[in-house]
Amino acid sequence: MMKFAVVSFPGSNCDEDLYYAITDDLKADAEIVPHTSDNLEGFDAVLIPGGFSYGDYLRSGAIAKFAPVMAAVKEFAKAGKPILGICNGFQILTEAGLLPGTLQHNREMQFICEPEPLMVNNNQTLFTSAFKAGETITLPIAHGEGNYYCDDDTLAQLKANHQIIFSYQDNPNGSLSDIAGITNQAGNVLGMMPHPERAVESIQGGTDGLKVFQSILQTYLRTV
Amino acid sequence: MQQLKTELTPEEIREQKPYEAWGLSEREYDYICSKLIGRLPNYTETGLFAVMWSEHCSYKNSKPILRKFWNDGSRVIQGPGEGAGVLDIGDDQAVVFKAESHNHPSFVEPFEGAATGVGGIIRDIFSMGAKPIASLDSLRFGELSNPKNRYLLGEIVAGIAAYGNCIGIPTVGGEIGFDAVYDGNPLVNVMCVGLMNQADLKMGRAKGTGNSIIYVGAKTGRDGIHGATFASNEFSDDKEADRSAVQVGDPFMEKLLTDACLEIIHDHSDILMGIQDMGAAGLVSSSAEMAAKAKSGVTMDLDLVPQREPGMSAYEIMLSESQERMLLCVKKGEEQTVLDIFKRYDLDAVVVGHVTEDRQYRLYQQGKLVTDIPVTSLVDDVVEHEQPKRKPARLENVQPVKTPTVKDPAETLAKLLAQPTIASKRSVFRQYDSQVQANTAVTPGSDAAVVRVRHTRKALAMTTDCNARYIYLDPYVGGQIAVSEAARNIVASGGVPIGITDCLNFGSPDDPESYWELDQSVQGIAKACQRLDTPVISGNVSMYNETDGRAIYPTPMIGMVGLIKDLDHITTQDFKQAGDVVYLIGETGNDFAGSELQKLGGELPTGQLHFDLDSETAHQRLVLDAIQSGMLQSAHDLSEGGLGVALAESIFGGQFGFNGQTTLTNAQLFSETQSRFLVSVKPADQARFEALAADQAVFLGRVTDEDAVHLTTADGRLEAVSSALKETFGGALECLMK
Amino acid sequence: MFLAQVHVTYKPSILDPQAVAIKNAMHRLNFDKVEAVRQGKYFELSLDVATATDAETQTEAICEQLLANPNMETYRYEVKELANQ
Amino acid sequence: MFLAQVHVTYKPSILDPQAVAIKNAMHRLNFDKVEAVRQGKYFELSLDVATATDAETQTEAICEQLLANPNMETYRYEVKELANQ
Ligand SMILES: Nc1ncnc2c1ncn2[C@@H]1O[C@H](COP(=O)(O)OP(=O)(O)O)[C@@H](O)[C@H]1O
Ligand SMILES: [Mg+2]
Repeated sequence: MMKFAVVSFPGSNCDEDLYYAITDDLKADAEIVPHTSDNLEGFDAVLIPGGFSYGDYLRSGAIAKFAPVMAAVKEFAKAGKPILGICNGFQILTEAGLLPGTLQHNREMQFICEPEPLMVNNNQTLFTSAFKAGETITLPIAHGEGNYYCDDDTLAQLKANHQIIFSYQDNPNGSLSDIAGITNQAGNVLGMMPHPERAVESIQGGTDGLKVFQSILQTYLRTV
Repeated sequence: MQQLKTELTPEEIREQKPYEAWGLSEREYDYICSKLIGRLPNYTETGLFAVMWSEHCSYKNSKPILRKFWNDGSRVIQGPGEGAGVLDIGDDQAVVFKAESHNHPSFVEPFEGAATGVGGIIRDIFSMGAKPIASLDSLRFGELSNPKNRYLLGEIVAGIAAYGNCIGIPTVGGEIGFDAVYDGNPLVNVMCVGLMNQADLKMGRAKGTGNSIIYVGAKTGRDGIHGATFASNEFSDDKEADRSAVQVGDPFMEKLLTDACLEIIHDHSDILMGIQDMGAAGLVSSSAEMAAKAKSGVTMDLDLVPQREPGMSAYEIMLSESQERMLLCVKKGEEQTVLDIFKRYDLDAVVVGHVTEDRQYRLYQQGKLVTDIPVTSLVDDVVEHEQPKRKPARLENVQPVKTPTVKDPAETLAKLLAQPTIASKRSVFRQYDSQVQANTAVTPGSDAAVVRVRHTRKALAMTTDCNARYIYLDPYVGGQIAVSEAARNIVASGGVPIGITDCLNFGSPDDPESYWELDQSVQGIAKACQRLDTPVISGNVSMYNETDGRAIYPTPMIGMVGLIKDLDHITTQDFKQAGDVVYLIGETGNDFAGSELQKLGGELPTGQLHFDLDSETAHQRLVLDAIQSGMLQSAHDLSEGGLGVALAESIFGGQFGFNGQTTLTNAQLFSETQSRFLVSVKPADQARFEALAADQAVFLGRVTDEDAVHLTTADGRLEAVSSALKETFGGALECLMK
Repeated sequence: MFLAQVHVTYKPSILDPQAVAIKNAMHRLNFDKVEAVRQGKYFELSLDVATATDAETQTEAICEQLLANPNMETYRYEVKELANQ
Repeated sequence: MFLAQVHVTYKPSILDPQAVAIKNAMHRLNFDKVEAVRQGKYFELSLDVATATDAETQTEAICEQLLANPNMETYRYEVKELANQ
C-alpha cells in the first residue's frame, strides 16, 4: 500500500487532519513523522501540514526549515518523489528553497478562513491528474500570510513551465497573479495555501480536496 | 502593584493596611489574624490571602447565589468546582466545557487580554483530560460610532484569532452585541469545548503524602500580579492608566503544553495524581486548591520555580499570572517519566515541592520559611457574603409598550439587518480558523455550530447566547429566555440540548440592585435549565463591570452544548430549494419590549416580557422530532428582529426568494415573541409535517428562486429584493468599522 | 524632507515569546554564543515637514498614538534631514 | 560581551502590505505629512565572544541563515562591545 509521511513540527496543527484524510478517506497508509526524524525511507510521498511551526515567530516557516527532518525532505525532493506542502507547509517549502517565492501578509492584514473557488490550471501533474483541465473547485483557505510573491523572472518561469497549478478566482489575499499553488520545476513538489485535507468528506462541505490525494495515489499506482 | 523595595513587617501591615488596596477588607484581615492563623500574617501571606479571598478566586459574594443553579441530570460526570464540567455523551466518551470572562484585561490591553482569555479557558479543558475541539466567543461593545469601540472590537477579535488559530482549535461560533452601556466596559467571554474518553478524566488534586508537585510551562515573570483582585474591582477612568495586569500570550507554548499534558494523561494516568492549570492567582491558587480538594498540605521551594526575571520576591512568584503554566502532582519516584516527556516537547518542567500530610501550606525561599498557614484558610474558610438585594425602581409599575407603527416593512427590515447586533458577523468570524481539526460540519453563520465526533455518527452542537436587554427588563424571565434561546439554537441545528456553562457579567455586588439582578437571573436560568434538562456544569462570574459607577446591562452569557445523535440530523438555517414550503412554528404576539425594533426607535428597553416554558419545550420537541424523522430542509430560531429578520437570514445562504402571506401585521413581523422557529419542508413531506405539527405551525409561503421577497401582511406588504437585503446584512458591520 | 527612524521594543518585564523562539532556533543552529535576544519593530518614516522640530513632534505623536503600545512597549527615534528629495 | 544591533527590512522593490496598512492608518489619523513608511524588524543579540570580528562573523551568519529571507529582505547590523558584563 502507498505510504504517506505526514511531517509534524512543533506547532503544526493540521498534521492529524492530513493523517485522517489519508487513512480514513483516501484509504492509504500514513504515519506522522516527527521533526526530529532524519529518515524518510519507506515513504512514497511526504505531506507537510498547516499550522504555526515554532509559532511562526520571525517569519512563517523560517525556523522549521532547520528541523532535522528537512534534510531528509530535501533528499526526497531530489529523488523526484512527491512532496505536498499545505499552508504552513507551503511557507516552509519556500523558506527551505524547495519552491520559489515567498508568502507575505495578506493584503488586508487579516487572517482569512473561507471556502475559495479555485481554477485547476494544470491537470498534467501528479497532484492534479484526477481533475479536469480548467476545472473550478472549492477549497477552504485559512491563513494570515498567503499573499504569494516572487520576482518577475520567477513569475515568467512559473508561467512558462505551467507551474502555477491552482489560482484563485476571486483573489482573497493579494497573491501575485492570483497564485494559490505552485510546483517546482520538476513538478514533484507542490505548495498550496488552500487546504485539500479539509474537503475530503461531504460533511466538511465538499470533497474537491480528496482528488488531490487521489491524484498522488493514482500516479503512484501507475508507476509501481 | 509596584514592587515594594523592602517588604512591610506584619506589624506595619496591620498599621498601614496595604491589603485594602489589594481588595481584602479590614474585617476579613482581622478574621484571618484572630480566627484562622492566630497571628499577624507576613507580607507574602497577606498577599496570598488577598488574592485567594478575592471574588475572582473565592466567589465569596456569588457562591450563595450560585448554589441555586441546577447541576443534576443523568449525564453529569463532573459539575461545577473543577477546571470544567463533564457530561456523558455515550460510547464511554464525554464532552467537557466551560466559559470564562476576560473583560477587564481586554479593556486595558485588548489584543493580549482577549488572547490570554482564550489561552486560559483552553487550559481548563485539557487539564480535565480532554482534547479541546472548539471555541466560541461572546462579545459586547459600546456602539461603533465611538472610535474607541471600533478599536477594541478590531483588537479583541484579532487577539482571539491570533491565539485560537495558532493553537489549532477551531473557533466555531459566538455572538456580538452592541449597546452604549458597554462603553468603557466591553465583555469578552470565551467558551472552550473538549472531547475525552471517560477513562482519562483527571482532577486538580495534590494527593498522597510525599508525592511530587511539578511545575511546567512558561517561566514565571512579574506579569499580571494581582490580576485576580484587579478583575474583582470596579474600574474608573483613572485606573485606565493601571498597566500592571498586562500579560502576553504564547499560543505556541500552549500548544506544546496541551499536547504534552494530554500525552501524559493518556499514557501515564497511573502516576499522575492530579493536574490543574495556573489561572487567576497563578501558583498560589492552583497549589492551594489542589491541596484543599485532596485534604492535604503542600510544601514548595520557590527557588526551584523557573523565573523569567531576577530578584522576584515570594509574593511576586506566588501571585504572578504569567500564562501557559500547569501544575501536576506526580507519584513519588515516577517524576522522571513525566519530566522526560516535557523535555521532548522542549518545555521547562521542575519538581518544586511535595504533598504533606498535615494540611499546612508552606513556602520556602532561600532556605527561609516564608509562608506557613493552613491550606483551608486560603480556600475553604473564606467568609461568604450574602449581600443585601433590592429590586430596582425601574422594574416597579412597568407599563406595557405600545405597538410601533411600521408603514414600510421592507424599509424597517433593511434597517434592522444593518443594526450591528443583527448584521452578519462574517467580517469577524472569517478571521477565525473555524475548520482546523477538519471536524466542523456547520461553520459560523447558522444557528449553532456543529462539530462531528470523528469515527462515530455523533456530533456536538454549540452556541452562546444572551439578550441583555431582556435581562435588564426582567432578570428572572430574561434568564429563562437566555437558556431557552440557546436551546432553540441547538435544536434548530438538530441537537438535543444537554448542558450549559455560563459567564455571569454583572455590576458590583455591593450594589443591592446589581446583586438582586444576579440573584434573579440565576434563579431564572436554573428554572429553565431544569425544564430543558440542561444542567449547569461550569461557569464563571465577572462582577464589578462598572465604569464610573454606571453598570452594564446584567449579561449572563449562556454557553450551551447539544448532542446530535446522528450526522443525518445536522440542520442549518439556510433554505435549500425553491418550491420548499415554509412554516412558522409558534404564535406571534405584540412583543416589542426590549426588541431591536424598540432600540431602533432610540428607546432604552421598556415594557414587559412574556415567556412560557411550556410552549418553549413543546415547540423545541416538535422541531427536534421533525428533524429526527427527516422532514426539515432548514430550521432557524427567531431571535432579535423577529420573523422578518429570520426569514431574510434563511434566504441568504443561497440565491433564493420567498413568496407568502400572513395574518400578522407589519409591526408583528418584527415582534420578538419567544419560542418560535422558521422551518422549511419539501413539498413531498408537507402532509407528514402538518400532521406532526398540528396547530403549532402555520403555513407562511414558499421558497422561490426569484431575487425577491413578497409577503402580504394583515395591513400591508413586504416587498424587497433578496440580493439587496443580503448586501445590507453582509456589509453593515464592515461599513461601521471603517 | 526628514527621515525618522523609530525603534519599538517590549518593556523588559514583558514576556516576548518570539524572542525566546528565535533564541532557541539560534542555539539549535549551534549559534550558542548568543546569550540573549531582544526583538522589536523598526520603522522609517519620510516626513514632508519644514523643520527638524516639526519632524520630531510628529514622530513623537505617531509613536504614541500608533506605533507603540504604551501598555507594553517603549520607543525611541532619531530624526535626520534628507539631503536630496 | 558584544551587542549586535540588526535591522532587517524589505527590499525596496517589494510591496509590503504591512507598511501600506501603517501608512494608511497614519493618514486616517491626520498625519498626512508622512510621505512614505518602511517597516522592518529589529534585533539585539548579546554575543559572548572574544572579539568584534567574531561577533561580526556570527551575526553575519545568523542574519543570512535565519533572520532575513534573501528573497525579499535585506539586513544591516552594527556590533559594539558592551562595557560591563
Ligand atoms: N464573535 C463571533 N465569533 C464567531 N462566530 C460568531 C460571532 N458572532 C456571531 N457569530 C456567528 O454568527 C451567527 C449568527 O449569530 P447570532 O446572530 O448571535 O445568532 P443567533 O441569534 O441565532 O444566536 C452564528 O453562527 C454565530 O456563531
Ligand atoms: Mg439563532
